[in-house]
Amino acid sequence: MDNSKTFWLPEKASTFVDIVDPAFNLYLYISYFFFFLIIILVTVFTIKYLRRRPDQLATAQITHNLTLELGWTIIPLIVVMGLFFIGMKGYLHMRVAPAGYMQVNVKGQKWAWSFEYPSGAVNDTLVVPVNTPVKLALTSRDVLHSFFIPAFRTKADVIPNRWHALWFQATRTGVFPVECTQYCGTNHSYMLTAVKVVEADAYSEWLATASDPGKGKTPEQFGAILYTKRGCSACHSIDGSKAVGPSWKGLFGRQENCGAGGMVMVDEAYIRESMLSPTAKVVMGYQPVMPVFQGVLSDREVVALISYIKTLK
Amino acid sequence: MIAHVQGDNINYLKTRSGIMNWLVTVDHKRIGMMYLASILCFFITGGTFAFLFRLELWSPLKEFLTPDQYNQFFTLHGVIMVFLVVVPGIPAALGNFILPLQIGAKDLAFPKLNLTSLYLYWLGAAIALWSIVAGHADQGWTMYAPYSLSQNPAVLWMMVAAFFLGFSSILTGLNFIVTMHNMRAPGMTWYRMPLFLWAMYATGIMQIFATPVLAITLILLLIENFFGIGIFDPTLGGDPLLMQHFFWFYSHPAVYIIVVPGFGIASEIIAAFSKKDIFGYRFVAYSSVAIAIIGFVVWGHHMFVAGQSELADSIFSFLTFFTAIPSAIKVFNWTATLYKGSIDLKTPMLYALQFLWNFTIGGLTGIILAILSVDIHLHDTYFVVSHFHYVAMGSTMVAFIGGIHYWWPKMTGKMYNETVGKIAAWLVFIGFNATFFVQLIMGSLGSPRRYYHYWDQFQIYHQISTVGLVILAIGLFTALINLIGSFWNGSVAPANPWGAKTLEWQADSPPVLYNFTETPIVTHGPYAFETEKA
Amino acid sequence: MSSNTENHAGHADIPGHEIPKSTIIGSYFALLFLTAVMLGLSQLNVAKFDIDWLNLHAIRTTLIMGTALIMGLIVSMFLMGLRYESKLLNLTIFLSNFVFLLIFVLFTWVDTSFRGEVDPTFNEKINWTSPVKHEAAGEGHEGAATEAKPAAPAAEAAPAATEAKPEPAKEAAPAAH
Amino acid sequence: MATASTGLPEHHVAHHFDSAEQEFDSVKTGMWLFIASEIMMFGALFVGALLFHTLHPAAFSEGSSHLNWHLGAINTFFLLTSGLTMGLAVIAAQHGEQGKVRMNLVLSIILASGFLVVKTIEYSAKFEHGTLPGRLWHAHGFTDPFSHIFFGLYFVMTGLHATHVLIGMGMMIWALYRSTQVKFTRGYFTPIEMVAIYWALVDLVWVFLFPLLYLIG
Repeated sequence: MDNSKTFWLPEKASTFVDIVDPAFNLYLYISYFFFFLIIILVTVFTIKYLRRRPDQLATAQITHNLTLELGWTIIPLIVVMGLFFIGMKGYLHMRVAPAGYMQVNVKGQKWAWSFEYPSGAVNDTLVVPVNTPVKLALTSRDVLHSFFIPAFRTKADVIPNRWHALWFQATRTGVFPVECTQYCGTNHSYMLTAVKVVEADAYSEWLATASDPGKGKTPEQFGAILYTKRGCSACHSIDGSKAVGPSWKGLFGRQENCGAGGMVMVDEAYIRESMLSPTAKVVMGYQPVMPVFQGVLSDREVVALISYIKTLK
Repeated sequence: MIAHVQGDNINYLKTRSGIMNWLVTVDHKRIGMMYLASILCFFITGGTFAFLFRLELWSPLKEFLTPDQYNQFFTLHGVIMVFLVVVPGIPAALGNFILPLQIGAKDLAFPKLNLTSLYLYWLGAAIALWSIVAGHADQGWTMYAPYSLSQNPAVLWMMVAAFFLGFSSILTGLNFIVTMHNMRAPGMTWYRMPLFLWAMYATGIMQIFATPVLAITLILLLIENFFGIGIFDPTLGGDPLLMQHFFWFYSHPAVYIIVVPGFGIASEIIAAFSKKDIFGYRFVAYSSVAIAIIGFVVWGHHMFVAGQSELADSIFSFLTFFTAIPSAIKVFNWTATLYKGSIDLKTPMLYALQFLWNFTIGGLTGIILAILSVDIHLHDTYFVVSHFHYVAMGSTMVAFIGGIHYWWPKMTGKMYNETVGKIAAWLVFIGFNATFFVQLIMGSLGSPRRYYHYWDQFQIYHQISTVGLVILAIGLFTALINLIGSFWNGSVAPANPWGAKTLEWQADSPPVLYNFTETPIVTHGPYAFETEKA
Repeated sequence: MSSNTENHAGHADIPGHEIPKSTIIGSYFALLFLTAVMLGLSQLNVAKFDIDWLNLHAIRTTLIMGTALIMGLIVSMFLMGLRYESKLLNLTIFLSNFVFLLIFVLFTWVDTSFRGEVDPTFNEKINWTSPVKHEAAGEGHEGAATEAKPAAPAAEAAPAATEAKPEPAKEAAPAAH
Repeated sequence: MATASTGLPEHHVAHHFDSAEQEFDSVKTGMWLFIASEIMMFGALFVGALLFHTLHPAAFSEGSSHLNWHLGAINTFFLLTSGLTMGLAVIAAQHGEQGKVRMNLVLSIILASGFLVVKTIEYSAKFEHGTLPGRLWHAHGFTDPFSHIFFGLYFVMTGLHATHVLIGMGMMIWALYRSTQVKFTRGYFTPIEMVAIYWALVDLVWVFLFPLLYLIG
């Protein structure tokens, strides 16, 4: 079966495709039919009854015809009721997750996604096994977002302080883009990540390494992995360029002016405090938008990040 | 019959000239013209914002706008176009001018209230422009909580502006409904009223019953911003979905307030230029009122993926399909009106046929969004952007420009240049469809709306869309220059240049201060054309 | 809707209609009496009667709101003169208000009270801080500090939350189970 | 200056109306449409209140137990009596008794200001207890985590209603001024009738607001 992109619809990669695409194409043919019906009728009437003489009058004042009127009331009614049931039936499939699903918690925050696996692994891209139902429990740390995978034809808004559910079952391996479709601020269009669908054994292998990322790595290497995995890269650059947050290049040991907090020496304590309660001392010229990492980062991860920052001279 | 004062039969443009007389006038015709001028200015402002960020979208990389500026521009484009151009649009400009003329009255029921409505509109517009200076409002015209709860001063000013503009819209609707009930000319029963007035009546119902809920939503959002009472703010136990319910309970009837007046103008122009009585008058009249009523029960289809309960999703999807029936009736009746007519393709008729094309696409793309399973894929993508532009710009603004051309001789006493008008009409048609049809394809391919940076595969669609917008802008400016030029080099317009049968064409062009030298007696329907003697 | 030239029934060009003084004073005392009834009902200590098969609290609430409705009718029909209107226009305007409000409350209620039919975790608020919490004896809702896990256990095994049948039920209402 | 009430000028029907009756009908329908938009505004607030009542009944009962229903009852008495005096003012205007119209209007204004006085007493009590909405909350002895929302709604609804009482008083003062400018007869009593209808709306809203917030707890 050809899974590539068609004129109207993106590539096919989930079980929802055979719910949404047939309904979409059916409707496409209905709208082609009605559209060309109207346009052909209008063009034919216009050409046939064009006014040749300036004082030419209408040839007949036909003003009503009950059967015609009832016709174009009942027929559209039947068509739309049919469409309703098609949509309704498909919708129930797309909302009710089958038994035996694998659950992943998704956290959206201003302009980055993070995926937490039950085994404790945390990743910034969603890695799932093929042909197994996956249920995502979505929540947001700040404003509304929306988790949209065009290839899977599925989308769900991400609401702060609640878990919103979304399930899918990938039918083929590959990497499929994920987009945020609910407006959420400056980098709304950069809040992108990907779903990596892999074979079942490759998945369990990956899961094993991802569950304990620090194993066998020096704190600096572990810090580097966390830099991307925890979404720090969304706001802090490591090449010195100013982003939403201060750059980490040459940060350690520098004096920072924190406005009300006065001049602060950037040492281990300050970095730890800025991670766990970021609005305590905000560097001048930056917005206090950093999310709270208290309870999100384990102590080993904080140490790893600090040692990684130290390496960035 | 009370014959009015003799001295007032000079036309309304010349009787009491001078800026002060215009600013304190209570004559519905002058208020209509002032509304028309303001609305066209804001249409150009909103359009420029759209033009700038369309240029920015030429490539996925940064052209000349930063992401923040892009967000501010699409927010201002949305707010100015919705609250300042298309919602007041046809009712305030053409409705104010034409309604008393079409029912044979001297003026609206409450002239002073009409002037208050104009001043509230200007006050709201001033505050909206002030919000541009007072900071950067980048929350979109939908102002969803919790993003709009960030105490951003510009956002708060924009809410105050929307409050006054909503109040001005209520007063216009109130004036129209009372006038149509109590001040019709002798002999004009409800079924001898032109269909433009039925559309104004349906719009009035929605303005009266929907806009107050917008007022409450804005008050609650303002109080939530200042005191944080916790109704909408999720961090204080509130529910952002409740804000979406309050917002869309107004905003869906608002999109029908936008499009129903367009239906009214289309019925007038199609009947007049095919010299034929409208097909199925009562069906078309009742379908306007039916859309007004159904418009109140369908707002949930904006929230299918927002986390609404599945039962509510199903009920809203079921009810949304019923809005397709009155629209289908109207489109089929307009097509049937052309049958056996004598069709004269003047500029207004070109705009009316273009309206028919655009509204058919707009309506069809709307119904697919009501199909639950497909909407999960299409929601918040460019498909939705293209759908509501086909309806708001492709149907309403095209009908509005057609209506301005149709009543221009009556309003100004001058004829615009016909050939330039036709060229502009064709440019608008080609430009509009080039701009927005590709967005349908881009949207169903999965490109989200309000995106500053997009996937490279969508670049070709954005580029076609931007080129289309250039053609559309050229067409609109040609039409504007053609109309304004007619003040100087336009020929003097006769009382009834198109040979239409509705009452406003019995008054002079431009009409005297009290519309009719003596109150007309209505003996026949609004489209009683004769037939060709075989 | 008669056209405007037909004069009011009978006498020529006399606007409006007179509401007799006795009706006004009568409705005033009726309103005072009904207020007293409402206050009496609200002070009725429902716990005293230990009838358990009747939900007395709900009955008391409906009775109170019922008297409020009657008072509203008296005010609108007599004090506002809706009862004396010859044309039905003003009455339809007044009543259509309540039709739209009923639609609004009905659908928002359908949404809020049926959430979590398919996935119960949606209804549970997490990580939110109530200003009231600081006063209450320390418990109240989970503090913002800890990132709460969803109620549905995230165990690899089949989830306990909802034993969702793979084939959803056919009837229109969603698979509520 | 206006001499005895008989010396006041008569009202002339506006030029764009054909008869006094058409003018009165138009003004009354216009007033009813304005009342409709007011009812929709308050109605939307009531929908919000009803929703939170069903979602968090405990917070509502705890919140309303802290409200002083005696003051609410006095306020209800003030509004109902001022509704009576406004009704009598309309009847007096129809009988052309200009003096009685003014007396009733003044009585209504006094009763309305009584309502506002009681309102300020209630609000100051709330300020002391600290049960202010949202961030300003510093009350003690509340257990339900949602009770700050009840008081948020309480302040929004009673505040909006009090603003409408103020607007109503303004309209009464305007009607008082009109009674010195034009003679009220059975043919022309529109200003008094419209102010009476607006005041009856304020009564109507309070009749539903009072039990919802004070009594249902």
